[in-house]
Amino acid sequence: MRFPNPPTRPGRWALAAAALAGSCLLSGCFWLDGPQSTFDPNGPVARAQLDLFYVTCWVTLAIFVLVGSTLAYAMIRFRARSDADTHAEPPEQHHGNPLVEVSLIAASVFSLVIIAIPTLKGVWFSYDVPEAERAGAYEVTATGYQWWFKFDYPNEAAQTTDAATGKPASAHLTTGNELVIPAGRAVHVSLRTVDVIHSFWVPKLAGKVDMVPNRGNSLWIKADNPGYFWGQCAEYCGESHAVMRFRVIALGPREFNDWLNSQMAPARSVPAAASTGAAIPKAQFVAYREFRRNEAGYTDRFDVSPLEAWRRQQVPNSGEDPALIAKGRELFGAKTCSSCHTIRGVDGAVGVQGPELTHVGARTTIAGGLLENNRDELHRWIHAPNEVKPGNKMWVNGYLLNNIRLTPADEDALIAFLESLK
Amino acid sequence: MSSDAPAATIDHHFDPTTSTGIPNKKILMWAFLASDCMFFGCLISTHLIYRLHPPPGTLAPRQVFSIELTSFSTFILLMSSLMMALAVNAIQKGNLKSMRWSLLTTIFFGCIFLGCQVYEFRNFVFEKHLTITNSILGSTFFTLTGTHGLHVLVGVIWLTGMLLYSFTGRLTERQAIDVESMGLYWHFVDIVWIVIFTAVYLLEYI
Amino acid sequence: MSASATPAPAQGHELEQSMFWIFVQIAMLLAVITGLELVTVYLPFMKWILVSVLVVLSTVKFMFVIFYFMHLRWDRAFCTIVFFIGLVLAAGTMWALLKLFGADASRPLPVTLAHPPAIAPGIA
Amino acid sequence: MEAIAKSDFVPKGEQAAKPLVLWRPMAKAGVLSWLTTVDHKRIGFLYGISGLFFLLVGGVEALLIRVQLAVPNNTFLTSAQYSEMFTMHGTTMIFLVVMPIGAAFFNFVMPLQIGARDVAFPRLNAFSFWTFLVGAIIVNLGWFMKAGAPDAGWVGYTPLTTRTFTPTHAIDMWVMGLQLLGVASIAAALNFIVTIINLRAPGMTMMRLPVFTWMTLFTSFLIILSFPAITIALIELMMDRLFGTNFFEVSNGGLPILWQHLFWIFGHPEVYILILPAMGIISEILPTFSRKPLFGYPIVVFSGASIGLLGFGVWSHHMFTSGLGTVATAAFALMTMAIAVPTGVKIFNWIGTLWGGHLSMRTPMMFALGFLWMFMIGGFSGVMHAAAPADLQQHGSYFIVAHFHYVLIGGSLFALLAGIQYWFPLMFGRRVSEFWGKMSFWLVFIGFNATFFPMHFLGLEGMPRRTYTYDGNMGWNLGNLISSVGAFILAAGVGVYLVTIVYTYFRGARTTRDPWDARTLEWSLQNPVPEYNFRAIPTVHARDGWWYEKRHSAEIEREAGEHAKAEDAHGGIHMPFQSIYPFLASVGILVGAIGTAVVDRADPALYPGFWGPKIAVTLAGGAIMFVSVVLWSLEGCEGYHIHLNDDGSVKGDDARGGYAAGH
Repeated sequence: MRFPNPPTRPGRWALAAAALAGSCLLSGCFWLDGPQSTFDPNGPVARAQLDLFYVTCWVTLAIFVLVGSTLAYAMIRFRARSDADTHAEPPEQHHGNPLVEVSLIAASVFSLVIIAIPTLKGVWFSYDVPEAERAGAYEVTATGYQWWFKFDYPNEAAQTTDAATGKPASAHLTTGNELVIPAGRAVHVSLRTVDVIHSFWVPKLAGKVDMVPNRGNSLWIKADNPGYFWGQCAEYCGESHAVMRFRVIALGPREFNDWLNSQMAPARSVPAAASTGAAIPKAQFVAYREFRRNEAGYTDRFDVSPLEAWRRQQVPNSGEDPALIAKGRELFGAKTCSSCHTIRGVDGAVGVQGPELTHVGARTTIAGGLLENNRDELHRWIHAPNEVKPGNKMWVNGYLLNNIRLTPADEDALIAFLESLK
Repeated sequence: MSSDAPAATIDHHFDPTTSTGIPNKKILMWAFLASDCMFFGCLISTHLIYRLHPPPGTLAPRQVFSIELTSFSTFILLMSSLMMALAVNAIQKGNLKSMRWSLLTTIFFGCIFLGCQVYEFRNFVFEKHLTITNSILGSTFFTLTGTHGLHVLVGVIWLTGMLLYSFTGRLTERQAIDVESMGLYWHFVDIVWIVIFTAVYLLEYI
Repeated sequence: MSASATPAPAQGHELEQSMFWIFVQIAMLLAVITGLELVTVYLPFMKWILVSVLVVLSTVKFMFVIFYFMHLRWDRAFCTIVFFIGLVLAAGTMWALLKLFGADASRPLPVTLAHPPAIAPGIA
Repeated sequence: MEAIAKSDFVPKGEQAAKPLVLWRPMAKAGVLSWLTTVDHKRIGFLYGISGLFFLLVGGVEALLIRVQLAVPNNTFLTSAQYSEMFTMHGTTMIFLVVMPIGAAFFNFVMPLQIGARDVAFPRLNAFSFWTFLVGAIIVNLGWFMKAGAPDAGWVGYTPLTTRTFTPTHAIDMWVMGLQLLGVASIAAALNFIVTIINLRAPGMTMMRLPVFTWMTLFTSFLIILSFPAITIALIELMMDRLFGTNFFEVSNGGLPILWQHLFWIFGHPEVYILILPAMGIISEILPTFSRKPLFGYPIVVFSGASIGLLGFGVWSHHMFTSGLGTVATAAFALMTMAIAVPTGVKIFNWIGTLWGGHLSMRTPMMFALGFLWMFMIGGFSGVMHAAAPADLQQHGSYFIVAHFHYVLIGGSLFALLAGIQYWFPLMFGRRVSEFWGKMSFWLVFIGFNATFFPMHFLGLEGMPRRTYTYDGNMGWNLGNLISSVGAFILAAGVGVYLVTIVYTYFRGARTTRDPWDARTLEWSLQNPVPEYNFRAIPTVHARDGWWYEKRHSAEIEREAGEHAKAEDAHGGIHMPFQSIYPFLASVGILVGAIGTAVVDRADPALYPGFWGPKIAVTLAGGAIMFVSVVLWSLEGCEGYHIHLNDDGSVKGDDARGGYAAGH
């Protein structure tokens, strides 16, 4: 006998297992509302892209059902069921049917046309701000660095001091890692990079567009309502690509203007007299939390309402220690932080290698959108940057290159200073 | 498929042992040349792409190139192609002596072309200050023409090898396909230069 | 089976001679076209005319070499097909690449914006 | 009959010129026989073994990736290790697994299908394999070095791969290794093209070629036409890294986007290089186990050709997010959709083949049907990517990862596993147990779907690929966990599969000739296939040649007898000599590549001039290669004749027969 039946059919229990796995997969539908889900668009671009996705999805699903059921029918109906069947005379040896072929080709072309038309519309729609809104579009430039994002507001003049003369001057507003935009208004984002290719992706607002060196890419986004959106670099850019994240905060017109005004001002300085008046910082006995490598940098409290958390962050903390802050301000220069970071209003802090920190205390996140902005995470970040973002330049070009050591007291002071920068 | 042709004559465009009648080596060489088309296509594209938007402050190629020298070496390469064609013609007719002379001339012209290129490169680097590292023009130009030059060099070595081999007495009319496929390679190097001459040199003068 | 092959091999010496003259004449033609090309670039016409003329002239040279020197004219069509698959694809790819990079979206940025020093200078 | 005996250009009675006698290895067993082999079946076997070995390597890399991602904020791998894993996983699976296993089938099966005794250039074939092996070694060398393995993604986007951002030799090794794999692939592909065009048996017209052979031909054309693009890209990157040129150096006007274009001009046809052989295998298996001819043969062939051709015009759909501009995006989107038509046509024809057949559900058929389902899903998500604006959300996310694994595992790998099961009896004369074969199929099938189906959702939920860690509040936890569990089921399935075939190789049940009642010419041979393949070159009378022969046995037997007699009278079966030079040339390449990629630049103080260890090693390798190639060409392509006994064994005194003219 040339075709002995297999002793058992592993297929039986395998089918059962497949059914079980399938039902697990269907439960997938319940976890589609994450912070970066493309199924929950908050703007016209992302919505257009989702609609197109649904078109492709339904068309292909329909074809899948048609073709798949034909295939399934053929597999069941024409299966050789017994040895006798297997050894029967071979079926009719027919070679094809041109009519069937041609009509199937025509049908596939037709279904592709259904997809092609909205695709073409979508290509033009998502490429640039629509003509009608172009005049009122808000202009922002996003620049990718290994591994954080810089955001420039080319049309907003911020107060600063001229590095050479020391006189008040103005420069365009710059922030890092948190892009605040007006809600309900088209925003045109120019995409630049200073090193390798990055990609700007806020799934709830728009699909990604790459930041390519020597290339002037852009995209446009529009948030329908005020909200807090997660974004992430989507093009592999080196060791810490996975932790290169950012946030987009969309605010109503009034709140956005308030925010702009607060950002225009130079860094806040805490007057010594306002507090206890002691010139010597209070001894701090703060035990900072220890973190494992890769440990999550957010708290559950933050997640409940991120936009509220952002609003809370705008207000100065109570119980600030001016002396400690003053010491931190001094250390910021002494420990060469200032050669990479700009803080408007702090002498010598004009570096452009790292994110600008003028109002870092008012941001909800630090370390490139990775860690929530609180004392523990700040300590975690400046204590051992390499544990948070392997290969980052603060560690390599700052700490290692300049042989920087921070005592616990130094860290306290710096944290207090950074927290005060609202 | 029994042969009724006279036993002594060989038809060089037909090989009865293959399915198509084309000698294996000939298909191999043509397929390789098709592949090489893509190779040089991409390389020339790279050069032209970088010429589309030259970064400010780079040398204009017109200030660097010497069209007289290039025209001369183009002419030389064309003539070497002629000699190669004659060499193939000769060996196909079993005229070994004539083939040797043609091959020798081809090698000679090939060497002149290479000499011109070496002179050109030295001139560009030391007098015109265009190097492979100091500008994008230098990078693309030297890489493109240098790669072509390497092809010429490989061709010259192959030709020389074939010339030496012909003195062993083993190269006969029957091995004409070996010379012919070498010839295909050599002509291809020539046509690549025809394209480079136009796309890289002449276009800069318009 | 060689009856169908051209040219008939029996002609021997005359054929060698005739081939010799064909090759020499083509080489002269190629040299003349090269000369024409050289003259063309200095003519005072519009750029696109000159470019088209140059492209046409080089294509003519190209075709003469592959069809005569490289015997495509006398060979089975299959050789021509194989080579032209590569040639046409290469030409198409070059055309597409040049179109893509010639488009406005591909205009490179001014050099200054894209290149701050890699490492912070002047750190104590 | 001269044509068959392959003693071309030597009319009867005239002796070939006495060859230059160099060392002629004649070993038929032992290591030397493998190093010097020019037998397409042995070379195919070597390709297959290497491919399966690297399948294990790449599989372990994949498992490590899945362990790291099983739970959020995991610390199993460091970020640097993770980058090495996904880079090497991609590079390995594409260049060192799917391509060589495909090449194994090209080598082993294709010449048998067209009725040839070997490929057109047996020594070039050996060179292709050894150079492939050298490339594989160079790419993987980093695991054993301080520099570490390559870590910039299998696409190696510049400027991340330039010396500024990755100064270590890891990228040099990747560049050099890929370059050599390209050389090996091009050399092999040229060989296959000539073989298919020129070495077909009498009567085997192009429109009678088995579909697998057609797909081999198309794949070979894709290889020779697409690999030059990456060769150029790699040369430019190597020049940047070694000599400081500016191709991708932004400060001097370099355009990193150019790398992406050149890479994908290669990369997209490469996708079809991986899938067309699979389609060929499926087009052999489905007719055999349906006992029907392939439905719409000419349309399947031409759709293969149009897939290959269109494949050169769609590369930018891998770059929709790179800001191509509207017109270019639209054009590439439409071209991409156009490819769906010939691909769909193939699926229709496969279903048409099943329709009305007698489907016997053997293990190869199970894998083939699994292929149909999985490839359909992969194809549909492919159409989704063609809708460029929607792709902006999907690009670079796990949706893409899901898509291409459905195409490359559900497509290519399923078909290759099916092919191994299908041709195993022919290769080794033994048959894999149905129970364990089906067991491995179900494990692979379930594991595969559990691993990759959730990834669609992960991607749509915004999880980017190539990330070594993720936070637990993103809604990605469950999907990743299922996926990781699935990966282990998949691994178990592949494990069962491999153990089964290894066991079968040594202990499996022996089979008779043509155990599947197949249709194509290779099954007319006894198994395992003797070194000379065909006792007499067959004459082909129909598209499914062997199916015809089985039904006209009397006629065929008479014909074969006459051919064998004629061949014997002419001098016997012509076999090519073995040669060591292809191997030595590859060794030279290995040395040279190590010099270029791995040896450090010399300290200028120690070696002030031109010479230094780097140059010396490189040139030494080049010299070895040059000398080998010279000897290789002087050695000539002669062979010897063998005569057979009635039972098909080689007559003793002929095993080391005299010289015969080459072809």
